[in-house]
Amino acid sequence: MIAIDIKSKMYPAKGRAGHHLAIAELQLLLQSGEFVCLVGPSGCGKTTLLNIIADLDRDYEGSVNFKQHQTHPKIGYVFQNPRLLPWRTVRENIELAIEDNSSSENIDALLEVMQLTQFQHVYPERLSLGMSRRVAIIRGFATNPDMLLMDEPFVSLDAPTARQVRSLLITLWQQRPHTVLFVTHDLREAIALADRIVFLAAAPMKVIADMAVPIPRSERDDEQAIETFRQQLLHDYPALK
Amino acid sequence: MIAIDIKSKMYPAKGRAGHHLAIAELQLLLQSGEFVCLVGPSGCGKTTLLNIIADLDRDYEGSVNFKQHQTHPKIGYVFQNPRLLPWRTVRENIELAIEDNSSSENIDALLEVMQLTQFQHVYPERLSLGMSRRVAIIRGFATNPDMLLMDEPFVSLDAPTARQVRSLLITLWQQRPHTVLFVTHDLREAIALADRIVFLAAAPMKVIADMAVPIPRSERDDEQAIETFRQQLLHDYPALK
Amino acid sequence: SDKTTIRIGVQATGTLAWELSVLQGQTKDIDFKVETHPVATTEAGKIALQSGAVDIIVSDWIWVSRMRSDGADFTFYPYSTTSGALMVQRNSAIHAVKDLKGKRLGIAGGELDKNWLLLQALAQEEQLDLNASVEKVFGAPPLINEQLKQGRVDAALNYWHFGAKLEAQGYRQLIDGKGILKGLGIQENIPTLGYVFKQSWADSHKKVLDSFFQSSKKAKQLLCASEPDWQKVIPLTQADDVTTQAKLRQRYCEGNVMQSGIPEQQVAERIYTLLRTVSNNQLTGKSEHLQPGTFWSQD
Amino acid sequence: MLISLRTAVPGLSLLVLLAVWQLLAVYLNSNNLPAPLVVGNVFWQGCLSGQIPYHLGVTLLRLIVSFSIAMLLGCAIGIVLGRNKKLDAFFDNWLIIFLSIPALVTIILCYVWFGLTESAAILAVVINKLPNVIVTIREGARALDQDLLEMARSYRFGKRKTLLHVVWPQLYPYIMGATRSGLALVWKIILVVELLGRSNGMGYQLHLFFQLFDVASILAYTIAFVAVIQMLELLVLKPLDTKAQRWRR
Amino acid sequence: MLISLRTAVPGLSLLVLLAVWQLLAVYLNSNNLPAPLVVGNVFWQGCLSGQIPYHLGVTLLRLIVSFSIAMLLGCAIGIVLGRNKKLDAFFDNWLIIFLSIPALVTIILCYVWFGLTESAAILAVVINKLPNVIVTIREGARALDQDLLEMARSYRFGKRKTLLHVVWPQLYPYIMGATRSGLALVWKIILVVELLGRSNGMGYQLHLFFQLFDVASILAYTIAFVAVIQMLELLVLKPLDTKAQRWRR
Ligand SMILES: Nc1ncnc2c1ncn2[C@@H]1O[C@H](COP(=O)(O)OP(=O)(O)OP(=O)(O)O)[C@@H](O)[C@H]1O
Ligand SMILES: Nc1ncnc2c1ncn2[C@@H]1O[C@H](COP(=O)(O)OP(=O)(O)OP(=O)(O)O)[C@@H](O)[C@H]1O
Ligand SMILES: [Mg+2]
Ligand SMILES: [Mg+2]
Repeated sequence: MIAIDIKSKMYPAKGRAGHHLAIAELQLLLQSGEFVCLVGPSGCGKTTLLNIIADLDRDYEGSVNFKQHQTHPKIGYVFQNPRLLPWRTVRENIELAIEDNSSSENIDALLEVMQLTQFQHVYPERLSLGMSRRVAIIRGFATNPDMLLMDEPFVSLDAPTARQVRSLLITLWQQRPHTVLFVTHDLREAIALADRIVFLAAAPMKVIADMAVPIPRSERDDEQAIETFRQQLLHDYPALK
Repeated sequence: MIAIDIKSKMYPAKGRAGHHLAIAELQLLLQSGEFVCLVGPSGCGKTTLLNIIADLDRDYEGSVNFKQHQTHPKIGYVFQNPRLLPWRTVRENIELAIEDNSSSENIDALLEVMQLTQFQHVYPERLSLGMSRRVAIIRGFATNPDMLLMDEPFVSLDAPTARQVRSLLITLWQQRPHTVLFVTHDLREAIALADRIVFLAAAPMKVIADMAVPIPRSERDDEQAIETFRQQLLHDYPALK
Repeated sequence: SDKTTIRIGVQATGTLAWELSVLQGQTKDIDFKVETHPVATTEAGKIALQSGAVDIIVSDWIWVSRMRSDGADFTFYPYSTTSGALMVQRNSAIHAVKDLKGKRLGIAGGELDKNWLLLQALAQEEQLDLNASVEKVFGAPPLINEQLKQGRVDAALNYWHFGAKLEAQGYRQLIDGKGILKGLGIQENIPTLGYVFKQSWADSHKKVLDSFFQSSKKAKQLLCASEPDWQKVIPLTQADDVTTQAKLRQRYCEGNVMQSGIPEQQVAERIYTLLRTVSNNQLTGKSEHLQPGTFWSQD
Repeated sequence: MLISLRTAVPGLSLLVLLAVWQLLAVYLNSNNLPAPLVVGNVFWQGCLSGQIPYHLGVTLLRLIVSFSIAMLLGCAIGIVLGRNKKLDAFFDNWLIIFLSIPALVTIILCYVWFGLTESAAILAVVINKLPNVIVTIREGARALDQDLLEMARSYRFGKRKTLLHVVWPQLYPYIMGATRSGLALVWKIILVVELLGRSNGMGYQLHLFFQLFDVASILAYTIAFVAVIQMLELLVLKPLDTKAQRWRR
Repeated sequence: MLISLRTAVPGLSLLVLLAVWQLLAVYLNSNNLPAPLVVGNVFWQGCLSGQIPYHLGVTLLRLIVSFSIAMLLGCAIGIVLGRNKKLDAFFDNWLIIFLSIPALVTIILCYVWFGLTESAAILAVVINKLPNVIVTIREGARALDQDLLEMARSYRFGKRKTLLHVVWPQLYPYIMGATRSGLALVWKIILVVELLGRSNGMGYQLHLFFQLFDVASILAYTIAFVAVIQMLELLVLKPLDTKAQRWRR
C-alpha cells in the first residue's frame, strides 16, 4: 500500500515568475497491485506528483509512504518525454536501466513487440519520436519494477501499436501485479486499463473524483461498454467534456 | 496547389545503423486551402515528409512545388516536440517567430484561449510539457502562415482544451483558408478536422488510402457521424485497427 | 636642439644605467642626446636592436660574430671586462677547480654560458672532464643564487653582479672569468661585454658615436673616482646594504676597459676557437673563425 | 540570514586562504614566502608611490584590448569552423599549428617585424590567445542543438536573430569558460610580451623583482592583479552568469 | 573520390601554409624568418644528432605527466564544483586567485621551496594548468541536462554509471576544448618552467637558441613539437572525436 499525503508542493519564485503552488492537501491511497489512471488538465501537476513519488523531487511538505517496502521500491518511470541517452544505442539505453544484465531475452521479446528489433543498435537521434517513446516504454517495463509510473506513455503510438502495447502492459501486470500509476488524457484508454480513475483539477491540484471502473480490463478502447461508461462519466462531470 | 513528388529520401548509413530508405516514390497533391490529415504508423516517415516540405531537409531526390507562390511560402511548423528556446520566455518565444511585431493583440488572444496568459513571462523550463506544446501551437498560429504543418500537435491536451484548440484552428482556417497538413494517430480527430485523410504505410512510406471526408468540420470528435465513418474506415482497412 | 639622438637599450638592473645617468648629468659637455629605452632582459635588448627600436645595446662579441656570419651587420665596441664568477660557501671544502669533482654545481644561463664553457676548458687542462664529473644544475640566475644559499648546490657559477651580491653576504669567490682565462694562459684583458650596434648606423654616425664613447669613458671614471657621482647612482644599484653596494662598485670598476679596448685579433680568435670546440659549434655557429669586422674600429 | 551567509562565504574563503598563507609563512620563516602583512605593506607602499597603479593600468589596457579582439575574432571563427565541415577540414591543421607554436616565437617575430610598438605587443597576445578561443568555441558550435536550429530556420529567423537568440545562449557556457580561463592565459602571455619588448607593465616589473629576488614585491603586484580580476568577476562575470542562467530550473 | 578529397584537404592546407611561409621568407629576406628549407635542414640535422628527439622526449614526458594529473584532478574538481553550489561559493575565490597568479610566481615559488627538481617542475605546471581545467569543466557541469540526470536517478544508475554514461558524454565537448587548448597552455608553461630551472627539454633548448637569436633552430624545434601534436591529434583526438560524436545525426 502506498500512502501519499502531500501538504504542499511549491515551485519557488524565480525571475519574473512568482512562486507557484502546484499541489496542496493531496491525499491518495494506492493499494499494491492496483492500476490507477490519473486524468486531469494539462499543467495541473500530474508530472509533479509522479516526480515526488519517484523520489526525484524532495522539495515538498508531506510524505509518501511505501508500506511493505523497507526501502524505496524499485520504480519504472516512463517519463513524459523519452529521456534516452543520445550517445547510447537503443539496446544500451535499455540495458543500462536494468540492474542485472541477465534479462536479455526479456529485452529481445519487448523489442519484438514494440517492432524495434531491427533498430536495437541505432542511436536515438536516428529514431522517430514515437520510436523513442517506445524505447522508453520498454525501458520502464524491462526493469521489472515494483511500481510503474507512466506519464502519457502511449500518445505517439498509432492505434494498432497502442493496442498491442496495452495488451503487453496487461499481460505483464497479470504475470506480476505491480502498482501502476498511469497518466492519460484519453478517457477511453483510462477506462479500458484502470481499476480506478482519479480525476484531478488544477491550480493547485486536487481530486475531483475518484472512482472504480466496473469494466474488465481490455486492450481495446472502443468497446461498447467503455463508450457507455464514458458517456456516463461525461454526463456526471461535464468539466471533462 | 502544392505538388509533392519525392523519388526517394534516404538516411545515410552511420555507425552500426545501415542506410534507411524512409520514403520512396511518394506523390501527393495538396490544394491550397485544403486541410489534410496524415495518419500512419509510428516511424513511417511523417516527420521526415513535413521536414522536406518545410525545406528543413534538402537531402532527397524529387521536388516539392509550390504553385501560386514565387518563393517558398511562409510556413508555420508545429514540431512534434515543442522546440522552445529555453532562455526566452513564453511570449518572447512567440514574438521571435513573428516577423512583424505588430500582432501583439493577436498573441494576447491566443494566449488567452490556450490558458497561458499568466504564464507569458515564464521560462519554458517552468512549464509542464503540455503547456510547452500549447506555446508551440500558438507560435505556429501566430505567424499567420500560408501553410500550417502540424505534427501530432494535440497529444498532450486534455479533452476540453483539445476541443477548444480545435475550434480555434477551425476559426483561424475559416478566416483565412490556408493549407494545413496535420499528422495525428487519432482517427476521430482526423475525421473531425480534415477535408481529406491520407493513410500511410511504413518502410518505405507509401500511401495506402487517400479519401475525402464527407463530414462537416467539427471541433467535437465524438459525434455519431464521426464514429460511424470511423467504423466504416476500420472495416475497409483492417490494418488501421 | 639639433643634437643627434642616440637610442640605447638599457637593462634596468645593469650597470649601463649607472653610467648613462652620470653621462646625462653632463649635458653641456656632449653634442648628442641619449634616449634610454628600458628593457627587461638581455634578450629583450637584442629584440629591440633587431627591430630598430634602439641604436645601441650591450652584449657580447661572440654573439656579434655569430650574427655577422648569418649576414647581420652588427659590430662591437668594448664596454667592460667584468665577468661571471664561481662562488662557494665561505667554509666550503672546495678550493680549486678540481675539487668540484662529484659536487653539485649551479650554472646560470644554460650549457652555453661562456664561463661554464671556459671553466670546462680549464678543467680539461687538468685532465678533468667537468661536464661528466659534476652534477650540473642549470637555472635562472636568481634561482641559482638561492640554491647556493639553501645548500642545494655546492658551488654556483653566476653572472658578476649576482656573484658580487653573494660575496657581500660572505660567500667566497673561487675563481672568476678573468682567472679562468689566466689559467688558460690568456693574460690579456679581454672585454666580455660591449656596445653592439649596426655597422651601417655607426658608419653614418661616426662622430657622434666617437664622442659618445669618450663621454661614457669619462662617466665610468667619474663613477669610480668621484664620491658624489657614486652617491647619485646608488639607488640604481637596487641594493639596500652598503656592503653590496661597495662590492658592486668594486667589481664594476675593476672591469673598466682601460686600454684602448680592441683586443688583439689573435687573442680573441683563440678564445673563439676555444669556445667553439668546447661548445661543439653550438655557441659560435658554423663559422670557423671570428668574423672580420666583429670589433668596430673608428677608421 | 540566507543572503548574509551567501555573501559571507566568499569572505570566509578569503580569510581561510590568508590564514593558510600566514601559517606557511611562519612555518617556513624565510624571505622566500613573506607573510601577508609584509606583502600588504609593500602593496600599500607601491600604491602610494603610484608605481602599482601605473604598471597595472598599462597592463590592463593591453589586456582589455587584446582580450576583446581575441574573443570577438575567436568566437566568429570558432562558430564558422564548428558549423562548416569543409572550412574546418582545411583550417584544422593551421589551428593545431598555431596552438603549438611557442609564445616566444610569435612574440619575437611580431616585435622584429612590426617594431617594439604597442600594436606589435597586442598582436602578439592576440595571435597566442586566438587559437585557444577558436578551439573552445568550435566544440560548442559542434554541439549546438539541431532541433532548435531547424526551428529557427523554419520560422525564418535569419542570420542575426539565429545567432543572437539560438546560437549565442547555447555557446554561453563555452564562452564563459573561454573568458575565465582565457583571462588567465592572456595574462600569462602578456607578462612574457612585456618582458620581451615593453618598458613598463606588470611583466616588466615582475622580471625586475625576480632579478632582485624580491618575492614580497612580486606577491604585492600579484595581489594587485588578483584584486582586479576579482573585481571583474564580481562586477561583470558573476552578474552576467546570474542573468544568463536565469532560465534554468 | 570523396574519401580521397577528405584526406587531401589537410595536406593541401599544410601546403598552403608552407607556401605562405616561403613567400614571407623570400619577401622579408631576413634571418629573422628563415625559409622552410633552411629550417627543414636544421630540423633534419637536429634529428640526426639526436638532440631534437632527446629534448623533445624529455619535454613530452613532463607534458604527459603534468597534463594527465591536471586533467584528472581538474575534471574531478570541476564536476564537484559545478554540481555543488556551496562548495563552489567557497572555492570560487580561490579559483580566481589561482587563475590570476602569474606563472612566474608559482614557478619561482615551486623551485625555491622544492629545489630545482623534476617534481617541482611538474608541480609548477599542474598548479598553472589546473584552475583552467576546473573553470572549463565547471561550466560544463553547470549545463548538464537535468532530465537525463533525473532519469539516471530514478533508474538507480548509481554514482559510477551516472558519471560514465550520463555526465561524461555531456562533458565531452568541454573536455575536448580543455584538452586541445590545454595542451597548448601546458606547452607554453612548460617552456617557462624548463627555461627557469631545468637542464634539458625544449624550453631549455629554446632559451639557448633565443639567447643566440637563432630563429632557424627555434623554428626547427617548434616544428618537432607541432609534428608531435599533429600526430596526437590525428592518432588520438580525431578518432576519439569520431567515436564520441557517432551518435549525432
Ligand atoms: N536522422 C535520422 N537518421 C537516420 N534515420 C532516421 C533519422 N530520422 C528518422 N529516421 C528514420 O526514418 C524513419 C521515419 O522517421 P520519422 O521521424 O519521419 O517517422 P514518423 O512517421 O514521424 O514517426 P512518429 O510517428 O514516431 O513520429 C524512421 O524509421 C527513423 O528510424
Ligand atoms: N520547474 C518548475 N518550476 C516552476 N514551476 C513549475 C516547474 N515545473 C512545473 N511547474 C508548474 O507546475 C504546474 C504543474 O506542472 P506539471 O508538469 O506537474 O503539470 P502536468 O499535470 O504534468 O501537465 P501536462 O499534462 O501538461 O504534462 C504547472 O503549472 C507548471 O507551470
Ligand atoms: Mg506532465
Ligand atoms: Mg514523427
